[in-house]
Amino acid sequence: MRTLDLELDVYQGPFDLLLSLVLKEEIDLLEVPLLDIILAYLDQMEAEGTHDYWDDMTEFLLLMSLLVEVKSRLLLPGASLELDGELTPEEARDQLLTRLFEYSKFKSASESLRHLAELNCGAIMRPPAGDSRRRLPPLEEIAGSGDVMELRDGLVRLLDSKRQPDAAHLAQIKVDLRRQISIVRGVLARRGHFSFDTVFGGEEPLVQAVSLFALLNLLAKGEIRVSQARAFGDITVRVAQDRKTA
Amino acid sequence: MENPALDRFEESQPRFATIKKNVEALLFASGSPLTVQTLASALSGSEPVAVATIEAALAELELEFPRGGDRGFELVRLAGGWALRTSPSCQVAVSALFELPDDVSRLSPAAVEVLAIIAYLQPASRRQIAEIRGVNSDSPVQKLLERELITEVGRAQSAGSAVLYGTTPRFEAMYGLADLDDLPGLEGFAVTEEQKDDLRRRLGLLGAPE
Amino acid sequence: MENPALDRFEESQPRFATIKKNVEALLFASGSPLTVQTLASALSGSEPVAVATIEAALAELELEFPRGGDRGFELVRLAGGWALRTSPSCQVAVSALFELPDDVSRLSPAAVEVLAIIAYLQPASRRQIAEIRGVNSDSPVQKLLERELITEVGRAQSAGSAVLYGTTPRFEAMYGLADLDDLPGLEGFAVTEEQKDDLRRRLGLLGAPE
Repeated sequence: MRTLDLELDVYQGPFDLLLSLVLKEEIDLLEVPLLDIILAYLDQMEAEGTHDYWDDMTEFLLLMSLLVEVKSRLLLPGASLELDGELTPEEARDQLLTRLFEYSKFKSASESLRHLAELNCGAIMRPPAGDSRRRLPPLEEIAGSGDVMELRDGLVRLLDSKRQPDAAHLAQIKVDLRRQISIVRGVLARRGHFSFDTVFGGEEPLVQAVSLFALLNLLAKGEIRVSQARAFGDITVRVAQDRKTA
Repeated sequence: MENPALDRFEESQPRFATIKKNVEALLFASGSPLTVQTLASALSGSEPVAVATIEAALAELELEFPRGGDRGFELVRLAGGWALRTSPSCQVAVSALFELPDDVSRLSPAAVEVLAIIAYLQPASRRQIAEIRGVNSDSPVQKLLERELITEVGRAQSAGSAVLYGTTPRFEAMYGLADLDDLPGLEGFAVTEEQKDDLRRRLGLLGAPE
Repeated sequence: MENPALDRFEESQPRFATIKKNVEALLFASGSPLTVQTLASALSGSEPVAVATIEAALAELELEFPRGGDRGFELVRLAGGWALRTSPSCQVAVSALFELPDDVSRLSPAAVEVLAIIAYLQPASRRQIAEIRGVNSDSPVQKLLERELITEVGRAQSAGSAVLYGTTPRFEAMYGLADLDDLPGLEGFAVTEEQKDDLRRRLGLLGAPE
């Protein structure tokens, strides 16, 4: 059934994957079965079974949701597709492209670095003659050369950064897909079925997106069935029939 | 003493030959690249040796041991200094007896990507790197730190004061760069307008040509 | 094919040049004498290289880098093998090079940070330093040890008995301090033992008092 045979572990990240798909493989986005990519990625992660891998997934999920968005605009021209987030679809698309162009530049630069290194890696220098080791500058030469305020400022800066919670990581929201999967399983174990909006409707958009991927994962495993009465409507999630009887 | 200038010239010739010989010996004896200043101060005994003289000696030696020449070793500008090193064309024989310390093949493609980003943007934070690559890059950054190809060069002024990274002289040596200006220009790697349009079209962002 | 011997000779010329180049590279790279056998086996890939060929290459190299010649280094038979070494006439310059003070350049920002932590909080372990800085700090610690600005002052009592570091008299001289109490106060913190513990607590290195 799967038409796309992707060796995902060779890709260095989502942009690498996207570049290869769209540029090198010459695939038109309309023809890329996104679900296959996502499922292949999920299978891959399952096989790896590592913790870090889930962390790295956040960006992949974001990228894929952007792609889904872009693609659905193509498939449903004229459909109103306001995203919950602060970005308009056009802005999201432009941002994606800008990042893709930027990434591609460094990707080529790294290939050229690799080539440079190959030209140079075969050469070695002699070990330093004898057992001579450079000596330290005499004490007189360095006496008073350091600025003690530099030391003080260094520590004060560290104290400051300890006091204010580091905000740097907040911009990169991390959502644990496994956690969402276990939430879905937990709710199903208790109730047998649930409404996506009821359980996840109040969450952040990103958490909602990851919950959606959790559904896809469980769907792929045959654990659940989902139904959606109308496009963009609520999703009903049920335990798969054969599981229930088993 | 009829022509003191000529006298001094003739006297200076053996002196230049001696300096050149000594520069050669120093480059041979040192295990790492030497700057012109270091060479000059090592050779300045009772009488100072001018940097220009060292440079003239290096220019002659560069002709005798050219990069990619017929000798088993070559003189190269590396990491802000000068070094004698084995010719890369002798790699097979050299690796039979000695360990090549900077086996680039051991760097993952991810690590080289991160290294390229840091080399061109330095100083750069982990956050910046992750943004460009679209994926968390802590593990390749750690690898590069361990191999001393990058180092901390400061902290961002902004809140959180993220650590900023830059490349090391070891990086320059590994990639055979005289200095950072030796890196091929980043503009050269930019996606062309044509490729951009192609990309846009493939992503369905441009209508099909009417 | 009138003279097959000549043919073979001409064909063998580039091969001999390559072998000689590689012998030169190996002698250059080695810090100790190499025997003819070692050279021959290092150069024998798919095709074995005869000891006689190696000896012929060495004989030519001996003419190019003769003992007591005009070059900065010379080829000598030493301890049953062959070695390139600096010319004894360059001894003064070579020993001057290694007498030159090692790197008087400024400390890196990372090293300054580590030094500040050790100076104010000593004794401190690598682990504690890494925790405060939020990043592995082995490389700056190593640099500071090499510069003799910090030194091991003991071992932690706790499990793992980590090495603890403190500053040296050289550190005090470099920063013009009469003693450690001379360190400037930190926003209201002086450096008494009590205040130091308070600092450690703020930095998360000590549990809160019960």
